[in-house]
Amino acid sequence: MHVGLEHFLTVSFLLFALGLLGVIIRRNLIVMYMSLELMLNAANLALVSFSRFNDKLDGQVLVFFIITVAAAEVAVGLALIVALYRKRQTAHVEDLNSMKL
Amino acid sequence: MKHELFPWLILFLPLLSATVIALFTLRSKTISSLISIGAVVAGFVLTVLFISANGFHVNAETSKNWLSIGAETSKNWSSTDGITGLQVDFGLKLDALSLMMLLIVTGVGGLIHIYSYAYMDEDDSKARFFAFLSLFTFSMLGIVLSNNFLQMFIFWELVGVSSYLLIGFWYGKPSAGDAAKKAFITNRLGDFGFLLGILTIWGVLGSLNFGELQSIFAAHSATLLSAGVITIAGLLIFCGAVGKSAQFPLHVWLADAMEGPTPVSALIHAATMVAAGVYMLCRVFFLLNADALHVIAYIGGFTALLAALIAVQQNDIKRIIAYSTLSQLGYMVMAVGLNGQTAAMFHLTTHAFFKALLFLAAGSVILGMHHEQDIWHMGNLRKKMPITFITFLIGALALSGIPPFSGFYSKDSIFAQCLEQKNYLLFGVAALVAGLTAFYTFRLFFVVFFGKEKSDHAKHAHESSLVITVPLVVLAVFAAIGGFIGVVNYYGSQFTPDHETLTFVQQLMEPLKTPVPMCIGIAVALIGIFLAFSIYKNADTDPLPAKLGVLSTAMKNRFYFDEIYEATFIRAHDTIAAICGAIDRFLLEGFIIGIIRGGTDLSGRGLRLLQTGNLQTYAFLFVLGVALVLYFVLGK
Amino acid sequence: MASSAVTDVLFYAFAALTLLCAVLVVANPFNRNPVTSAMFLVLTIISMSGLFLLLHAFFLAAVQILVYAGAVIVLFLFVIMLLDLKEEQRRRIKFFGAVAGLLSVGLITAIFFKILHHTNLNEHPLPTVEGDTASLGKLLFTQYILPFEVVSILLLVAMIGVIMLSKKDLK
Amino acid sequence: MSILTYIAGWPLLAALLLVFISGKNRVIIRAIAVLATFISMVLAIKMFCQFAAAPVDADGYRFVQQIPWVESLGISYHVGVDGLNVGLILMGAIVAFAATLCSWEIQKREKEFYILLLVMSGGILGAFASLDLFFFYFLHELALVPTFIMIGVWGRGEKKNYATFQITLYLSIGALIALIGLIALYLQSGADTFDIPKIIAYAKAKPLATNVQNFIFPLLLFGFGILVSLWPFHSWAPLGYGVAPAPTAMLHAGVLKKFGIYGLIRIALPLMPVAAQSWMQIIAWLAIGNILYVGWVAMRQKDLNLLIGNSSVAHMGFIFLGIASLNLIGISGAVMIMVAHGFLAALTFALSGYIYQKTNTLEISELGGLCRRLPFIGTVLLMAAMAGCGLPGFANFVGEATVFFGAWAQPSLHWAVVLAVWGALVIGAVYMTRAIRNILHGPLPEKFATLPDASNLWRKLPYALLLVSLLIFGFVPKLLTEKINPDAAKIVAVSSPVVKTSAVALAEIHTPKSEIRN
Amino acid sequence: MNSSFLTLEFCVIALGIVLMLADFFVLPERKKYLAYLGIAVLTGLLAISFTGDGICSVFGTAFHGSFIEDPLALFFKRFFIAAAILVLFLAAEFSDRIIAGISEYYSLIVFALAGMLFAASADDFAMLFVSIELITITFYVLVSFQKNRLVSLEAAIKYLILGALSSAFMVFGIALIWGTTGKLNFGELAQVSSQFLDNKLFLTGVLFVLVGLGFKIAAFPFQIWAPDVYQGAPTPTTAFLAVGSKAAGFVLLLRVLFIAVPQVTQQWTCLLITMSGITILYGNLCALPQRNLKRLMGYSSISHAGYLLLGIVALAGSAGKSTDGGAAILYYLAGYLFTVMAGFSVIALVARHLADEDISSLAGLNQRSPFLAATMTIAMVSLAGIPPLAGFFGKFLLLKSVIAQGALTGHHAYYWLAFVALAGVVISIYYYFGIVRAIYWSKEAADLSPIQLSGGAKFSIALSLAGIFWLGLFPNTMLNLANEAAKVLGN
Repeated sequence: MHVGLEHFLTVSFLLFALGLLGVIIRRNLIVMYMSLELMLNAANLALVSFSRFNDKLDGQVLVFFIITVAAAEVAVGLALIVALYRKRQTAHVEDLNSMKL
Repeated sequence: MKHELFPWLILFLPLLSATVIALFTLRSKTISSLISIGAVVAGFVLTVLFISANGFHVNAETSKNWLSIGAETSKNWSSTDGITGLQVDFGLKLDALSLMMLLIVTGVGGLIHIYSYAYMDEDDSKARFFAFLSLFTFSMLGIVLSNNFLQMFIFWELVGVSSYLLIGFWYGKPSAGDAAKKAFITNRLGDFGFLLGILTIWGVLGSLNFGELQSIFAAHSATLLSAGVITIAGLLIFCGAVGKSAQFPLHVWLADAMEGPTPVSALIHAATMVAAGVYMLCRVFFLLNADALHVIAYIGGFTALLAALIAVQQNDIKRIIAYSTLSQLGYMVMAVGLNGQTAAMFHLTTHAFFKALLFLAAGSVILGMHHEQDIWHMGNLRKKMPITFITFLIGALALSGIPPFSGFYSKDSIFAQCLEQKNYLLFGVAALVAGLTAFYTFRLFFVVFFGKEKSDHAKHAHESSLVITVPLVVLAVFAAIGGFIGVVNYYGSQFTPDHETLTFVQQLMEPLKTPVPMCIGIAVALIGIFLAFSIYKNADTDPLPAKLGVLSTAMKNRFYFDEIYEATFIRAHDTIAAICGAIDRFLLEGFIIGIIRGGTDLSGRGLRLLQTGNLQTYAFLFVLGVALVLYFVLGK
Repeated sequence: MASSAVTDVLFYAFAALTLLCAVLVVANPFNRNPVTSAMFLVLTIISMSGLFLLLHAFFLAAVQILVYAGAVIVLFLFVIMLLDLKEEQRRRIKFFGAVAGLLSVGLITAIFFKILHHTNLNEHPLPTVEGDTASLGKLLFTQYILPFEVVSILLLVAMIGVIMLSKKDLK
Repeated sequence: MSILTYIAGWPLLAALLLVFISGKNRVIIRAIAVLATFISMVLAIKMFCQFAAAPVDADGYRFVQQIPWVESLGISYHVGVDGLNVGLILMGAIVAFAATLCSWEIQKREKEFYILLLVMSGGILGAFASLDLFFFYFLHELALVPTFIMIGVWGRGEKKNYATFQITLYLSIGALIALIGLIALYLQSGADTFDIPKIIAYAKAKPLATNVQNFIFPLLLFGFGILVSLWPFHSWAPLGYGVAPAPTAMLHAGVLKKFGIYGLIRIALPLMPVAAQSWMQIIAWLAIGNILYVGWVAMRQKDLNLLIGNSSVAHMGFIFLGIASLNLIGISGAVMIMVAHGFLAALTFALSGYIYQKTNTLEISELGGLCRRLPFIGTVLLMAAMAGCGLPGFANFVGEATVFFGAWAQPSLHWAVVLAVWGALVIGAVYMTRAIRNILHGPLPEKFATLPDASNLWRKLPYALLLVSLLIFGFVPKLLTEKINPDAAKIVAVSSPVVKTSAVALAEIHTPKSEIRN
Repeated sequence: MNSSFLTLEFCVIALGIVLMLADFFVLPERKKYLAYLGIAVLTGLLAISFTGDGICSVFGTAFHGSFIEDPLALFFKRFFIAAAILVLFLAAEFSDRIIAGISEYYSLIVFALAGMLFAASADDFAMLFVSIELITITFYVLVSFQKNRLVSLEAAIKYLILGALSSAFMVFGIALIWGTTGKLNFGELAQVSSQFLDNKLFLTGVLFVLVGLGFKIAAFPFQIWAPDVYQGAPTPTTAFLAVGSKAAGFVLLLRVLFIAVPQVTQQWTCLLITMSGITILYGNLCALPQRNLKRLMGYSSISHAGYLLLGIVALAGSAGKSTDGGAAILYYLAGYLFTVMAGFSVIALVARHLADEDISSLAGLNQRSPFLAATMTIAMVSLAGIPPLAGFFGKFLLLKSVIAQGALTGHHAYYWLAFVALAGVVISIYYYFGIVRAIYWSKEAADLSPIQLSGGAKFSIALSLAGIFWLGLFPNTMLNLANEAAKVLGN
């Protein structure tokens, strides 16, 4: 079977789903964050493959933006996690419980 | 018609007096009472002047439009267009019926006013009393002069409320308050039927005016009088009379109403208010058909008997007279039911004289006895209160139907009417009641004025002042001669077109035309008096209860009507009210609102549980949301 | 595509590696230390850049390795080391949470595949586009200049934020 | 500027003025409030007197003023009176003045109280004068909100919070349902304007489709109905009035509550005649629910204010019965009762407020014999009670009797009239006389031996004013009916088919055997 | 390319940089006043946006269609600038509680504003993405700015994770949209989108974009973050989040739904109705038992997103024939801006020395500061939608637009939605009045010391109040502006 768009998309979907799963079941903020990165990467993969099969480069430009933004997001996010850790000595979601209901 | 303004003046003078007293002179007893007396006396004078100028048979109407909604529909009642308008006039109907009543109301009423001046002298609220009296007089005059149903209903209600005020005059006394309340509500029950009757008549004929209705009935008597709806309307209207004239089954208020000051009892419960029912029946007689009249006659007869029986075993001087009133009213209503409006009105008139007399005399006794009302605490008053004694005797004779006193003539005409209608059952009842009447009247008479003093008050009793005795004397004169001074003429000419005017002597001899009822009437009255004499001449206590046993207890307790009503009607209403109250409180207010409120609150609290504060849960819910939306839109 | 068989094999290899590593990032049955996750994330990223190469996105493949593997993951590791997250192992994935998560993710995945299955992807037989630096750069600095500039502000903001968050309080 | 703008404007202006006056100047604050409502009342009386002579505009309204407000939606400030609202405005202005006078006893936070009272007065007068759907609603809401606050802040008793909660939610729901109905009406009419005369004129030419009518009418009926405490949505009213400070209860029960009925008559009937026709029986049922059921509930009350509140709810039933009759007589009667009941409700709540102030209780069982110490208040209370049970001489009687006649002219409503008359004559009498018996009659408890009566003219004025108004319209109902009739006739002309009453009845007369059953 | 379109954006970015750099030159105790510099500049910009010839009155696109200047964009730009001005006032009041560096705080607010301005003009998915990320990332930092408070950090992390999650969805959605259609530009997409109505991949893409935007506006089922973040964030941030971020979400939502994929939106009316209804109920019901003021405002903000969705529903139902719904949204947002700013100003000022913002902290406020008490009351009454305030007219317009659809199409769903909105309003009256009650008649007022207000606070609150009354009493001007702006959404 010839590898086509749908194969790439399948990978992308699975990657997205795995990321999602990670966000839901992992309790460590950092791992959750990594899972989010997986999701973004899934989008990147989809864009790149669409770009290839649509024969247009715009998708790749978008990927470029996404990577940049993701990097910025990671920086801010990790800084936050560090700040939290300093305050609370934890990077665990269950310890984020001062606000509820 | 001369003096056109006079009837208006007669009507509104008492209102003016009431207003002036209420607004300005409440602080001055004397001025207030004089204003009030002046208004009613002026009314009497004006009435006399008016009658002497125009005679009794004016048959005139003056009216002003009072309320007008939509088109005039009464004129074209027979067309098939619906009723689209309501026209209510404020008008005065002047004919023999109303003018006679005017005379009675202002005349007897005037005497009662004068009597009250002295009777109420010690009361701090005398001014208020006279304001109420004036209001009452105004209302009563309004009923008498009304030319249409709604106006009559209006004054009907006003009479109800002014009697409420008067009965409850001594508001500090709980029993007075209760009695006033009872009178008002019972009257309202009757008015309920009355108003529905008015609505029914209006719904069918589109008019409220007596004159117009009468001419419609005259033109279409065959169809109209045989219609079921007219029977119903007649009976409903009769309900009004039942309430106001205290007929069975709404008779219960009258005796309690004796809680009011005695002049009030005299005014309301002898001369005027209770007479209003009978007057109204005569006024609208044209629309009562045979079926309705039948019911009316029997109700009247039954009331007469019932009240007489109760009166036999009462011990309160005013209550005895009150039940006697009831009984006499039963006579009148029965007479109306037997097509004898003339007889009814005749008896109404004479009754006004002698019953007012009896009440006022009783009032005089009560005053002499320092507000003691139980007859078994009195005794031997004839020497201490001679004028009262004589006038009371005249009243009692008139009430018992002893010739030549007025009561004899009027009662006789009712007997005659019974026989003329060949209603022997009611005749029998009437005769029995006549006997009972004589018996209880003289029971009262002997116990109060003969025998020995049964209390200290009785020993120190004294005759009342002139202001009190003069009205007694005047009324006594009329009670004595009322039967043959032409009253019956005026009524007769009103109700029976071919009525021939009788001369004085003819009037005097009138009962002889029908000797059977006359003889029976006199006989039973004498028997009654004799029985009373033999039993009560020197009795210290009432020997009857021992003889009558259970019956006596029943009589004493008014055949338990109050208790029956308490247990049925009032209980039922209270129960329904309790149920509604409970529904309102628990179901509507508590349960439903509680559920809505609690449900809202609970769902709020429940939903809030989603916000666990746990990031994991949030992420999960977020993804679940996405999944849901995806499924919702694309999953199908 | 000159040698489709080779690319096919390469695709399956890279795809399998990517997915396997991704699974190990998310749910490593042997070790739940974040460091392990981070290392597998690096692997995922690298194998993805292989996929990018297959798609002729050369520049992005390089960026992917440089930025992600080189910078982002290092950042992650750095933070992990900084925080000293040892007790992570002691906490277990909650059963209920895992099932619920699996269910909802499974639902989404199922819908994905259903959609993918139902969608007719009109394929271009001969893709010619090449994701080289020059053409990408040209596009970036002409048509997408505005987003590009906005991203620069974004980076500035992120920088301010990180500094603000990381610096010790003066007081 | 129309005189109506001034009538509604003075209180609002005064409210604004009060915002800038320090709360410490009690006398000035009171003076401003009294003066503003007084001017407004005088103007209302003037308007009422000049009504007949005033020029009439093309739609049949007088004292009209129109200023565009939001052109794109067709909203304009449009005020005017005809027979339907002239009495209401007069009544509202008088009650507002009386209520302001009765606020004398408010001790805490007077400034805020007067501001709210004035907003309430101005708002409701404006709502009655408004001929634009939007302003009609808008101004009513403006008047409604102060009610909640006043009950919440200055209310009394343990149930204050619950009552506030209930009245707020009920009235908000009612108002919002009505709002949805009004918006739907605006949209469905196709006239693209909120101007009531224009919509009506438009609907006359192009009536709303039957299904649309049947959809919107219940919205308005129940929306407005809740505002008027239509059974079974009434339970907010007695409770709310039970805890409300007297002036608030006076204004709300007297004036504000009439808004719903006014809306039904002014808007729902002429625009949706077909639906009104088909809802007639249901309205009658609900009206009987008000009259009988709530009457019975009133019999059970042990608190004077709750009793008055329930009685006030019961009275609404007569108005609904008048509406259900859908003929000139019934609707005229309904309008008449609206005015009469406004005075009456205000009067009774003013009295109960006075009694509460002096005795600190409204438990009927704790009161008694008050006539002795309070001859003036007692007399007025007695008269109010009598007016409450429909005694002739007071305006209420005229209205109720007219409604009975109107409903009787609809043969299908005979049953309802029978029950309503029972409610009016018997049940009303029972609870009113019971209350009088227990409050005014009987012995005076020791603790009330020094109760002060309304001592001076100022104190007596509000009661006297309201009582005199009741009596004037009771004695000379033509003052009102003459004004109401032509305009009620316009509404009836669209909303009521020809009634074949006497045709039916006479047919039965001509066939002697038949009977009429109610 | 007409770069004069970007005047506002350039100025705002420059302002942000200036504020940031000013940190080096201004004495620490004076830094507080930098806010007034920002306010002055922004006020100038706002004035220019109304008066400037050729700057804001020329409409068109730039940067290959990725940037559009039209009445809708202009309306929102003015809105955002106004919001930022009010937020800066609030931030100046709040400065003593931000220890991490107040000038950065100001500059980040201004940068977020820049992101919003870009969002208002975004006309393709790339711009949409970067502008929304600019806003979001700025907000991550803004939320965490009180980093000495745990709740602030915690809120930031929750916002961060969920925000990133929603971004991931949105990005994936964009990928799918672009992949299936090959278009990024909204206008171009609109021309082809009708061909893809049964392409589920495309629809999924649109849906995922919707998820991202739904997250921004806190609509059900993406509302879950709002209460925690509102509660934890510094009050000025919360206020900006409530108005600015939400409005940015709405402008993008409007553009995507009604300019890019109108046909799809039309198909999804039912979904939108459901979302709107549940959002209203959810927000209001959850707010009922809430005692923390800011958290309550969070729930309330969810419900207001639901009300705003009414307008979207109306727009979706009318298929571009009527833009009343759009105008209603714009009007409502304008009213919401003033109301929320007034409310948060009071909360910020009252809870200055308190650890949390419990409702009971309002006790006795009417004695401590009658002005603040009145302001809070008016704000709550307006939020509840009661005349004569802004909230009423806004709700009126929204309801009207929805009922109009019901009347036009005869679908009962619209009426049901109106009833749900009504139920929501009634519920909301209860808790808003709970706040009013706390102000005026709660018994336990621990602290009765008078609250001193600075001139700036007084001025900004007065401004908000004026706005509330202005929109409630004289809706004409704003309504015309909104109508004008909403015309863009019609066809």
